[in-house]
Amino acid sequence: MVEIVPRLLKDQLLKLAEKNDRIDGREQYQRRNVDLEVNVLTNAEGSAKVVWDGTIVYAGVKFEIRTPWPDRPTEGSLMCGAELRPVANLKYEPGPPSAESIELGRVVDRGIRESGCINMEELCIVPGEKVWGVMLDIHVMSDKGNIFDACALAGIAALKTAIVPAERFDVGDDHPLPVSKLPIMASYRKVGGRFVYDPCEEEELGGDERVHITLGDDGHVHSLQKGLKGTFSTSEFAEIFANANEQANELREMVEEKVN
Amino acid sequence: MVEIVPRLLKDQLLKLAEKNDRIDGREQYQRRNVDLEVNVLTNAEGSAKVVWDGTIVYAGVKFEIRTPWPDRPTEGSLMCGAELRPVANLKYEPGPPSAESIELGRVVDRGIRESGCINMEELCIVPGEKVWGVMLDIHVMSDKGNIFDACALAGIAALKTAIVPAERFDVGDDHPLPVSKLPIMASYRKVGGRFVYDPCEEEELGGDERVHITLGDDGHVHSLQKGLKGTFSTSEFAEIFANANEQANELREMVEEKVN
Amino acid sequence: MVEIVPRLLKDQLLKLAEKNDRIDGREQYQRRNVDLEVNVLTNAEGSAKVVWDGTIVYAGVKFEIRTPWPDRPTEGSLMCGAELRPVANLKYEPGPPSAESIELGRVVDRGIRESGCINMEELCIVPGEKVWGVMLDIHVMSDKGNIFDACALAGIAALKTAIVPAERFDVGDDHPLPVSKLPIMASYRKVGGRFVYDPCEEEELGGDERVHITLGDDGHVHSLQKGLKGTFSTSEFAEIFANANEQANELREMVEEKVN
Amino acid sequence: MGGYGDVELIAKDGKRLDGRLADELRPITIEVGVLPAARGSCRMTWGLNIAEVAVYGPMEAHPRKIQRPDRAVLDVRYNMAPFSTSDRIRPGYNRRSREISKVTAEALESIVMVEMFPRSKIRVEIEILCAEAGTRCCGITAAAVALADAGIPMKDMLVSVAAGKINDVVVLDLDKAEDNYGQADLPVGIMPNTEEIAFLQMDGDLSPEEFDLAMEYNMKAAKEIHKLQINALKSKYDGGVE
Amino acid sequence: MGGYGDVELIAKDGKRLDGRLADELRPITIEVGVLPAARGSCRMTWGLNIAEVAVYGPMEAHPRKIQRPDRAVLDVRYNMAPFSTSDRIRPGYNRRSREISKVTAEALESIVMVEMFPRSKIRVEIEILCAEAGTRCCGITAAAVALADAGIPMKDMLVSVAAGKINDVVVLDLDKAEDNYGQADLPVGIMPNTEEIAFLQMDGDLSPEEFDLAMEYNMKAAKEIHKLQINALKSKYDGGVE
Amino acid sequence: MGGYGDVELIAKDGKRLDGRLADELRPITIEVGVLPAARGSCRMTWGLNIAEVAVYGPMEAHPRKIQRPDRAVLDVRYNMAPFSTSDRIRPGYNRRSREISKVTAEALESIVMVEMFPRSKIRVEIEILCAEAGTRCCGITAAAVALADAGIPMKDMLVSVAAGKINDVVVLDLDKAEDNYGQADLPVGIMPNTEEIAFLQMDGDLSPEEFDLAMEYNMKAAKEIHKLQINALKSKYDGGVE
Repeated sequence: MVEIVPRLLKDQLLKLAEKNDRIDGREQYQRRNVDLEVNVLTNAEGSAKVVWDGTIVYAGVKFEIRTPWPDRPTEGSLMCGAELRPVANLKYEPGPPSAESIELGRVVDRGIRESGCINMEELCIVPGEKVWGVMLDIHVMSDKGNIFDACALAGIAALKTAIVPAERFDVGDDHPLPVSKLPIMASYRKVGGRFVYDPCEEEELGGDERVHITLGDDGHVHSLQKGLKGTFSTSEFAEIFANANEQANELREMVEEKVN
Repeated sequence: MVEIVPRLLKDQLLKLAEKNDRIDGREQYQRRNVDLEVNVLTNAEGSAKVVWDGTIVYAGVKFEIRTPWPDRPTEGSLMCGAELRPVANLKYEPGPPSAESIELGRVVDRGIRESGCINMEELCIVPGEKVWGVMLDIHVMSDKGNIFDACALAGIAALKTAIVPAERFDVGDDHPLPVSKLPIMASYRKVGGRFVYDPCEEEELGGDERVHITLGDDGHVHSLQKGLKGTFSTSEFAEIFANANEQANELREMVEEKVN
Repeated sequence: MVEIVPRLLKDQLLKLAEKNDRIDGREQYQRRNVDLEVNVLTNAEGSAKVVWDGTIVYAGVKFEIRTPWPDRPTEGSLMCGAELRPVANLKYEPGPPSAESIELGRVVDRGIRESGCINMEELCIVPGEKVWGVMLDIHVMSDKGNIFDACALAGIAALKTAIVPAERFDVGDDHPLPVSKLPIMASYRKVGGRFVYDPCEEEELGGDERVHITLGDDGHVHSLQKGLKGTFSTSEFAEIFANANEQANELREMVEEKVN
Repeated sequence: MGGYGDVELIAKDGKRLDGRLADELRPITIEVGVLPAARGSCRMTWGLNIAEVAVYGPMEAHPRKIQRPDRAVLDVRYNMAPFSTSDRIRPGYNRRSREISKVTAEALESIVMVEMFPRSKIRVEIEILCAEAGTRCCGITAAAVALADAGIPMKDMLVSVAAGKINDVVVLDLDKAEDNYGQADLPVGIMPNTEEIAFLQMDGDLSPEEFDLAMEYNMKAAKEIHKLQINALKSKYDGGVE
Repeated sequence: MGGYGDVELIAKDGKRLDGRLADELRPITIEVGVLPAARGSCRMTWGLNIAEVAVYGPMEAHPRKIQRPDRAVLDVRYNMAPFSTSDRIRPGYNRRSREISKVTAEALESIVMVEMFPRSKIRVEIEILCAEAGTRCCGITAAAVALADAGIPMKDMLVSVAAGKINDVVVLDLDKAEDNYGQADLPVGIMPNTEEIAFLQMDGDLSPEEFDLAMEYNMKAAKEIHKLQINALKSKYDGGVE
Repeated sequence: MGGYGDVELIAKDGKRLDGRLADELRPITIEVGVLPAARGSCRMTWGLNIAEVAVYGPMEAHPRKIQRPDRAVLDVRYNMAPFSTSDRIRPGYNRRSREISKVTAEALESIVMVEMFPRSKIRVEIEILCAEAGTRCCGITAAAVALADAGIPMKDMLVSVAAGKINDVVVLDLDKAEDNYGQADLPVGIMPNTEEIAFLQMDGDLSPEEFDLAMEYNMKAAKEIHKLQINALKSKYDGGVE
């Protein structure tokens, strides 16, 4: 992907930052409008659609029965994939997954996996023989900024609404997938010299490094990722770390409301 | 593949069409000379070579024993591959299969498969355990126009002469592969504004859309495919559909003669 | 890979050859300094590092338990891979293995395999059920000429020091991999019109065809390969064939010294 | 086609398992401008199928070798989301999706005024989010609307629809069960004003008479679907429906 | 992280299985100029880890589309040799190595004076020859030294090191066993002079307090490792150590 | 080599299983101009082997980076058809076919007057339709004829042939069974006029004396095969045989 650094945009963002303003008029830590819908895909066992301003993401959950790994005979598995497909923006080109796409998928995966929200032991059907493999796929349909948070939100909401299709596989009754926690990601971008929350498309184009923080229900951190060229100080990080907790709590409430 | 539309050639073809003439002097629905030879490849269990004027195609059949799909425990399988390899023409480049190559393979496959010429139940050895997998590979060696029809013809002739190598696999006596029907493809190209049968190389280069029709012994249609940019009316189609039946009958006779 | 034929370098090499001199002052059949170290990699079951002047190569051996091929139920297997990775020289680019890389791997593999140094029957654990798969990987870290000989040397030395990890796989006691012979490769390059042994980087850049000879303990030849554009006469070949024997004997002594 | 003619798919009263008559379509909705990042977009639901299409361009075609000196090329991708089917699909293009992408591109090139944009490329991204038989028709029909939404000049609209055969009866618009046990499928792409055919595939078994009836059903249905296309475009641009 | 908090990794006297204290590093050696074909190179052993890094360039960046008009790009490959781990690894890049290559490149671009070489490319090849937990930190730290050895101008050195959590205790520099059964891992890349952070990842579970302690351990360790980097470079260029 | 020296392949009368003497070739036929789409072509049968070769060019070499300023490059592909062997081969190039393609190209570049066509490319497509041991020799020998048929200027013809060892006896031109249980294989490419060697491979086990005998057999056979090459070319261009 060609990186075109629009000098004029960078200057504009810098001037706005000096006045503590943003290109779309938001405050430094203000989120855009977010809408979450669940059970939107007939053929998925769990699904969610996130409309995060102009960013649109679908997530779907499928199940398979597999043989457990020999060293963990009583554990199922979770696979989480998120791909940057060319449908989502002019800038994404067809071809094998780019490094950007791989990073997105792995960061979203770690946030969900490391929170421990799914107890892998509960996915066991017959120890050593049959366990559930949970496959969460996240599909970005429109990228107008901050797809990381939108993907993470759609992903956990889809898992939270998923029904294990035990009847179809002839291994008991259908039942909800046990998801005990709601990890939430909050993403920050350095724009005009200071970090802002929930960057929009222009802020991503004219901004510098980004930081992704995934927090659990208890405020513990489960995943961090710094992306792109750029550096920051520990005090800068401490400030956004604190803000991330607030953002996560608000979004977690939204998920809880929608899935129940 | 670069598409060079030779304007002069197009003009020439248009003028010829106005006089109901063709670049090689044939009539609108006249076929070039076609020669079919069977059992030409020692290591294939069935084989055929088609010399369709300057277009040359080999087809070979191999067998394997496989486990049937769980939902169809008494059925074997047919795999049919045709590849546009760089040997066949200056215009074909090495690399992964092009969209053109994939289309060729799938259209030839559908014509044979959908005719029902092979009863998949007759490929069962032990229900739920062992069935025959039939693998038909078609190799285009020289492309001077109309490889679709040449591939389809070589393919069905190779199947028709194939011997199931049961002895080598220790599952009974060798016996002919049961092939109950002879699906035949007829291909048309819009050249100078009207459809012609069996386009030659220049007609393909300077022509527009193409239509491929596969017909069974009883005149039923088993596969249709329109390719390339261009449109046609239902009455245009009705005319070539009727002609296709005549062409198929002639070629079917040739196959019957050669394989018995 | 772009091949830049440096005309000036070719001229210089030709003039040197006329005086029977080489660009680094060596004689026609003189080897550069070679150093061999074994057991250098903790996680490999056998390993070696060859520092052949500026050319540096690591080799490591791993084992797996696999099912034998049905037609050879009492034989294990040896897989030998050598890859030209971009770390080794500015001229190697990332991407799928080049033809050069494939040739290197296959020539090194044949030299070792065809010498019969490993009796595949001795890799049998349970006939028809479990055999050892030996996986030798050779990693070129720095290429300053003659990587073929360096890879072959590192490869056989790594095998010769390998311990079969039977305990870890629960199939008996750990024991040395039985390696009964020491095949050694000697490589020649036509430079300025005559063959020289052990070409350096400049000689490879400005030279013509190359010949690789692998010889066993008894002076029998196990593998030959001519590479690149160029021809030679039988008498030219006879001379380097005779020399190869001397080179192989010297290097074989070095291996024997280091591994015991 | 599955070709299992012995599964009963039509009741004695002539109605199909979901209550439709032989020449009746499944319910269809069309919405435009649904993907903010795209220049034009369309969401279509057709029975349980869901397709969303984004259009980008015209833009310079690269790599160079795909450029045509006299027209634009359509770079079309048909893709099924991993969760769109009963069994998960591995991400990435397979042979089926590459063939569908090719014939879809050729159909759309037949209606887009490609001569207006030499050396350029128009990207059409068709994503199938839920698949229940008939996704290629759904994708083509939605793609034509998305191209119109993007303001790309076109000679005519394009409607794709399929008729088929079940229990030896020709019917319109096979659903999942009908497709699994059906005997033939005839998807076409029709220009509703000229009635010309820009897309045609077929597999299975049809007598010439059955073929004619299937084409008749398709023609009639194309007119119906065309109205829904027009309404969707109007409701965006005029703020109301026909 | 494995997350098996019930495997005892810290003895009653506070010492870890290999005898280290909570904030103690494994033994480290650094050597420069080890790969004759490269413009700059570095070999680093860190515990049982072995990484060797080659730097090539700056050279013209191609293909053209990766060129940046205002700076050099770093083309970084992190690769584990097939024999570097207990089970053999198939050669070639996987998703993990591609992500590590990306974040490593971005960290190094933050310290290299990339503006000095517009339109060019600097190749950094990180080969892990033996892997025992912490290879990405080892690779980044060695790569920074190899860049310096190649004479590439840099704003500051870069040190990467990780703290983590085992048995609910924050510790520095997890080894293989600790990584397998650990509860968190926080690798960072620190510019030793400014204390700025150029690389940051983390997975597992850390309370805010645990996070602060882990960062404190990392900062202190970075200073120690930085001395070893300087010594290695000095011993090559001055012919002696500090 | 299989290396199973205990399978009896030579009878007491010194004859091989198919009745040949030690230095006898299998039957060979050569035909030129067999592929109408190609500029030059050749069909060769050698025992049960069938190879057909097409030559295209010289044409501009692209992509640019494969161009050589002072000569043509030969773009050679050796490919085995899926049905050419007892067990079906998956289509596409594997490591074996890529190595054979490389050494074949290098052998042919040694005889073609490549200096006459700077910056250009000559495509040589070798298709093995039936394989019964010795396909690389068959492909190289046929490719040289196809190049001549295409009118490409050459310094000399090229003949490839192999001798080997079975039951501890050196023999010429191993067939399938002999190859499976053989002890050595020495394929060479010989310029029949100068007796220079342009292609050489070998695997197995040969003493220096055995090697010399095998080379002697190869040299003699190359002269025989060269006559067949000449006859095939003459019968096309002169309308008759020598």
